[in-house]
Amino acid sequence: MNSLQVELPGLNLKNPVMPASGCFGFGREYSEFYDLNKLGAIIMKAATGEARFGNHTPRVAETASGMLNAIGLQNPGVESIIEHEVSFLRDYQTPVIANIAGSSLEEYEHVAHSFNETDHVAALELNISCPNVKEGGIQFGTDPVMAARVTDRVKQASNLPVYVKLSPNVSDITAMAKAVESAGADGLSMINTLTGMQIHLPSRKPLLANKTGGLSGPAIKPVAIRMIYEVRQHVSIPIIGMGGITTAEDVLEFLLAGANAVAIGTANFQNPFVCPEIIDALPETLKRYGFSSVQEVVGKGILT
Amino acid sequence: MNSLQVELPGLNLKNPVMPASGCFGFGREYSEFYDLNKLGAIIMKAATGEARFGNHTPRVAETASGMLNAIGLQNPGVESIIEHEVSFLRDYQTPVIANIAGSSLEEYEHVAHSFNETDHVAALELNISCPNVKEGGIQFGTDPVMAARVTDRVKQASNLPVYVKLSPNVSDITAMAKAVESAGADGLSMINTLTGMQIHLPSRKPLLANKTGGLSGPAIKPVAIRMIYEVRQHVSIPIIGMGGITTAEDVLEFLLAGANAVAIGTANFQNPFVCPEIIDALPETLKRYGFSSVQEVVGKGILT
Amino acid sequence: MMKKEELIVKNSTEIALETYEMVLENSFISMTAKPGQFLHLLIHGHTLRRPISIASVDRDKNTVTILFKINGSGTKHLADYQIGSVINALGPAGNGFTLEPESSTILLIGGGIGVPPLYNLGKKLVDNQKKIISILGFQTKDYVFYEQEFKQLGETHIVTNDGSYGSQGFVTDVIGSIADFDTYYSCGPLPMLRAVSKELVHKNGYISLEERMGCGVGACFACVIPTDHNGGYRKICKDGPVFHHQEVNL
Amino acid sequence: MMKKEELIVKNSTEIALETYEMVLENSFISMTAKPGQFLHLLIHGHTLRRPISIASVDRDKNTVTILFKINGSGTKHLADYQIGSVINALGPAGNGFTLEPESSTILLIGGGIGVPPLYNLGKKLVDNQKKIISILGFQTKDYVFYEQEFKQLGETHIVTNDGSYGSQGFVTDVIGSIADFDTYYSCGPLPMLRAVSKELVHKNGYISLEERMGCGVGACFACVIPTDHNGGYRKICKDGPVFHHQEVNL
Ligand SMILES: Cc1cc2nc3c(=O)[nH]c(=O)nc-3n(C[C@H](O)[C@H](O)[C@H](O)COP(=O)(O)OP(=O)(O)OC[C@H]3O[C@@H](n4cnc5c(N)ncnc54)[C@H](O)[C@@H]3O)c2cc1C
Ligand SMILES: Cc1cc2nc3c(=O)[nH]c(=O)nc-3n(C[C@H](O)[C@H](O)[C@H](O)COP(=O)(O)OP(=O)(O)OC[C@H]3O[C@@H](n4cnc5c(N)ncnc54)[C@H](O)[C@@H]3O)c2cc1C
Ligand SMILES: Cc1cc2nc3c(=O)[nH]c(=O)nc-3n(C[C@H](O)[C@H](O)[C@H](O)COP(=O)(O)O)c2cc1C
Ligand SMILES: Cc1cc2nc3c(=O)[nH]c(=O)nc-3n(C[C@H](O)[C@H](O)[C@H](O)COP(=O)(O)O)c2cc1C
Ligand code: FES
Ligand code: FES
Repeated sequence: MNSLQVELPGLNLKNPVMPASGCFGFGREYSEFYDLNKLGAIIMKAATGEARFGNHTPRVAETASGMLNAIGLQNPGVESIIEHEVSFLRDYQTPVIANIAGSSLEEYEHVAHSFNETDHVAALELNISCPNVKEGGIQFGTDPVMAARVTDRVKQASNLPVYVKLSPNVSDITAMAKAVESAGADGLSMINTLTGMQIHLPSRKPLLANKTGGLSGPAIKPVAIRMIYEVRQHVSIPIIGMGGITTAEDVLEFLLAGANAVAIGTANFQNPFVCPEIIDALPETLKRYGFSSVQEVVGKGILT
Repeated sequence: MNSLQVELPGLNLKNPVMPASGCFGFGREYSEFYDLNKLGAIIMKAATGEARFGNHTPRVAETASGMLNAIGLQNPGVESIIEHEVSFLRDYQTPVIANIAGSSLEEYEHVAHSFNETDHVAALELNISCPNVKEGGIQFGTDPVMAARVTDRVKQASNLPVYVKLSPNVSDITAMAKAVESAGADGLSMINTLTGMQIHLPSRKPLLANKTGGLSGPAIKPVAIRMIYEVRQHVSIPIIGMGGITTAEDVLEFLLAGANAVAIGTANFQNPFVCPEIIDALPETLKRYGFSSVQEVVGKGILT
Repeated sequence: MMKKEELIVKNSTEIALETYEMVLENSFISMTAKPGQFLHLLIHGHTLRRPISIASVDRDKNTVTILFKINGSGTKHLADYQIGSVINALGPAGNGFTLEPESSTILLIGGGIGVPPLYNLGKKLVDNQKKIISILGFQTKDYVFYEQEFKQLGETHIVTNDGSYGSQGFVTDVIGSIADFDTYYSCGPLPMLRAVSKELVHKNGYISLEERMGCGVGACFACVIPTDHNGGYRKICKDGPVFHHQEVNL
Repeated sequence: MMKKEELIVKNSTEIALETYEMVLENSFISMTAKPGQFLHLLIHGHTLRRPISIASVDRDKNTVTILFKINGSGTKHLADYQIGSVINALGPAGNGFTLEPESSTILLIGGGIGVPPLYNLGKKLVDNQKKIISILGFQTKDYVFYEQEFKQLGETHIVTNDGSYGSQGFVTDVIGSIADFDTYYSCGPLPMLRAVSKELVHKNGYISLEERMGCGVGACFACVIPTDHNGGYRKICKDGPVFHHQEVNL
């Protein structure tokens, strides 16, 4: 077995590295830089039931070692994604993970169900950092009961493994992880962005049109590592780790904390080649720290 | 009136800038660099009922645009602080704020009450990011009911204004703020550190002896701004803002978000003169962005 | 096709207040860049790259020139780069200006730091035997740059907001006085572009837009501009930065 | 007294594998630094300063020399600093070595990057007419540095972990063979200091300690070391880095 190989529910990965949702579109743009077959998997941008335009601009701001984004789930809708984007990605030997979002339980169900129709999506990543507009904006992502409910409904609507993507904006990440595990999640994806804001001094108002945005990049890595380390000790389903990864050493840190694979978001913007470069650096990095396979590293950093 | 002057419960500040708790000891070390009379106020390191040694070392780690610390409330105990430290600070015309911590309601009460004895402490900053060891480690800082209870007890034990220092590690910061306001808090201090972790690759274990630590510095500024902006719209008590401030522009950003004054922590380590330098730069910075006083800026960034 | 390239700083000069001209050497970029395209520059210590237009190209020397104004921390650091430094860039990025072979007189309308891409375009159009008229607006005299360069391309009008140089006012105040032209190209701050495209609504014209960017390659949806009121949109980094004025909804 | 000072890099040389010698110019630091004190260096792009010992002082040239090993990102960046660069430092920091006027023969025991402060001390002791014996331990031959410099101070024993240079083993393997001495001074990795202070428990001696630091001035309590089992402690940055071996609990 290849030292980088990772087996997860529904995903046979040649290596543990995949671009994170929303930071790689549907792969087309980066396919002009390198062969997408290099990647462990591809996580597509969020799909919703209908096309969405998203928030007004400005949608991004730079912060110290990070960035804020408030794209607002812009996407062409699940039908169009299946027709135009999944069909494009079908030409690659790289598993595709569909990130799904919605404003109601019904929308989540609908999107999840729609992906049953295509045979080139290997798993779903359930983005629960959205407010449930039908039920008065209660966050799916911060209430364990709501999170379990949406997980359960999506599991029933879909025949694909479901990775629930946890929001870090919670008092108790372990409670969230346990709730979705009990509801049938096949895996976890963590972490999504921390809610933040920047105020633009010359105009004296929040820089992002949406006021708040999601903080990502190296700035949040310590929070991601802490949450994965904590959750790993209380759930048994696999974790796709993310939050500020820019190097192969960072990948090792996530694996040591208990992640089984990793996703890379913001770093793609600085360096479009970051994913293949990290993949190339991994074997040597594993060796330098005394490991012979990715598999071997997972959770080794946990002191008990 | 001086353009930098700020009036807060119990605090008549010549300027809005004070060193943050735990990042300035009890002022002695920095008094060798500059005259402490320059400062708006001084927030002392946390005081507990008895002397505490704190955590094992390593206690700090560097992160991207930030740092982790797990000092563990090391301090000589409230009696010794009053005798040796407050007496030293009495020689300055700068209000002193005592940061108080504890592992039980009784300890908080005791520490708060002890500061009644000295006439050179102008206010208390109530650090609720500690677990209540007596009640099984439940966090005072993440449960609004517990936070309100400790606030109420401290208010009763003390004749000083109480600023409650909120932890950002919560799902709903506004609920926390409202709970302590209802319980009688005179002001808020926000934010404390985000819980984070770093894993040391060569040793394959968490770098900090305490495993987790508090993330501070520019990395967390967007989270602090967001929380202050949010809370400002739901409480009427003043806010001392902090989290990643390194420049006078940052101070303006906090004021625009709704802070009435600010505290500076991690930046002191990079530049021991950061507080006086920011104070000196403030008048010109206010002017550059069209303001004539600190007072005038507070909350001006809030879009309603 | 866009690539990730290293460019060497050959020269850097402050040519107007807070405004720098920087010559960068890279053969791939200089051989392939078209007017209106930009470089997405990695500036040390910054999470996000900075988009800066290509202001001119010298294929003999394998160089491109950029002109930038200090706007914040990134451009400030860029101004500190010394000769010999290496800058990483994605480029040439975006689509560039559509040339209209039928047009014979061209109006260029630039505002402030929107002027640079028009210079590259103007040079190309002169090579193509077009007649060029330029209107360039700046805040004040101190910010005026490239007046001589544009004068060499053709008739050039300078306006400043405060009248400290050229005529006083906005570029739109001059447009009315321009003898007939076939196509216009404009780049500058959004309010200027709005005014220009309103004033010239019945003309054929192209505008180059700015927006805060994430990826710069079309993957993150940071830089969209609506095309209608029904959710239609274009990405400035990939579909733009140049659009036909009727294509987008300013 | 410690100050915040700017030091100018006058020279930087790789003197052993991953080990750099850097000469820094600053008159206040060079005039006031005592053996055992350190500089708390601000390295561009880093939140926390890096503590590095002062390895020697040249008061005529207003310079101090530091020796450092690439250990992580900070020291890596430091090695990239060019001649003429300016480095901000707090210093001279800490208390330095206590000199014992009564002692006539002194044993210096250094391990790896703990060697530098002992050189500054050794020079001072030689000036004070003391007899110096040095034992210096390194990982391998490639890491050995300052052998000649120490030989000029007196008898010098080199040990390497793998025996690739000098004798094979640890510094403690040599201590037994040293003829009598009055006081020892030691600096190096914690396990070495533990072994040395155990071996020499009945001797008079001082050790210099390392710990991850926040402020470097005594304000943050990051760098404490216990003095007993009852909560007593010292701060390495302010009360140390040098302690009498009986003062702290390793
Ligand atoms: C296609 C395109 C071409 C451009 N060409 C030029 C040029 O030739 N010369 C020139 O001086 N400027 C040009 N700009 C504007 C230039 O990108 C910004 O001035 C620059 O990014 C500001 O960075 P900063 O770090 O100095 O400012 P900061 O405000 O510190 O930047 C913070 C963030 O905001 C973004 N940002 C801030 N202002 C702008 C803006 N106006 N447009 C886009 N992003 C912004 C930055 O990229 C960065 O991500 C162009 C912009 C675009 C989109
Ligand atoms: C009083 C004192 C004197 C020292 N003198 C020297 C010297 O003369 N030459 C030399 O090469 N080294 C010396 N060190 C060790 C040196 O400080 C570290 O090697 C250096 O800080 C590592 O920084 P880095 O960025 O390369 O490593 P990183 O691991 O990337 O640093 C991350 C953080 O950990 C801290 N850190 C890491 N290792 C150490 C360590 N061993 N001691 C203290 N902090 C550490 C850094 O300061 C930084 O805050 C001394 C340490 C102390 C406390
Ligand atoms: C511009 C941008 C857009 C994003 N869009 C999505 C999204 O559509 N769905 C989602 O689950 N996460 C989204 N994320 C979050 C990332 O997938 C990732 O969880 C987060 O950015 C942390 O990783 P990073 O620090 O490597 O970027 C987005 C992040 C960014 C920066
Ligand atoms: C080393 C260190 C020690 C701290 N100790 C305390 C403390 O004792 N009590 C407290 O309320 N906050 C403590 N804090 C938190 C700071 O007061 C401040 O809230 C936080 O660091 C955010 O501000 P900054 O980013 O400017 O550092 C400490 C922070 C640091 C870095
Ligand atoms: S900047 Fe990412 S799509 Fe344009
Ligand atoms: S480093 Fe802060 S007390 Fe020593």
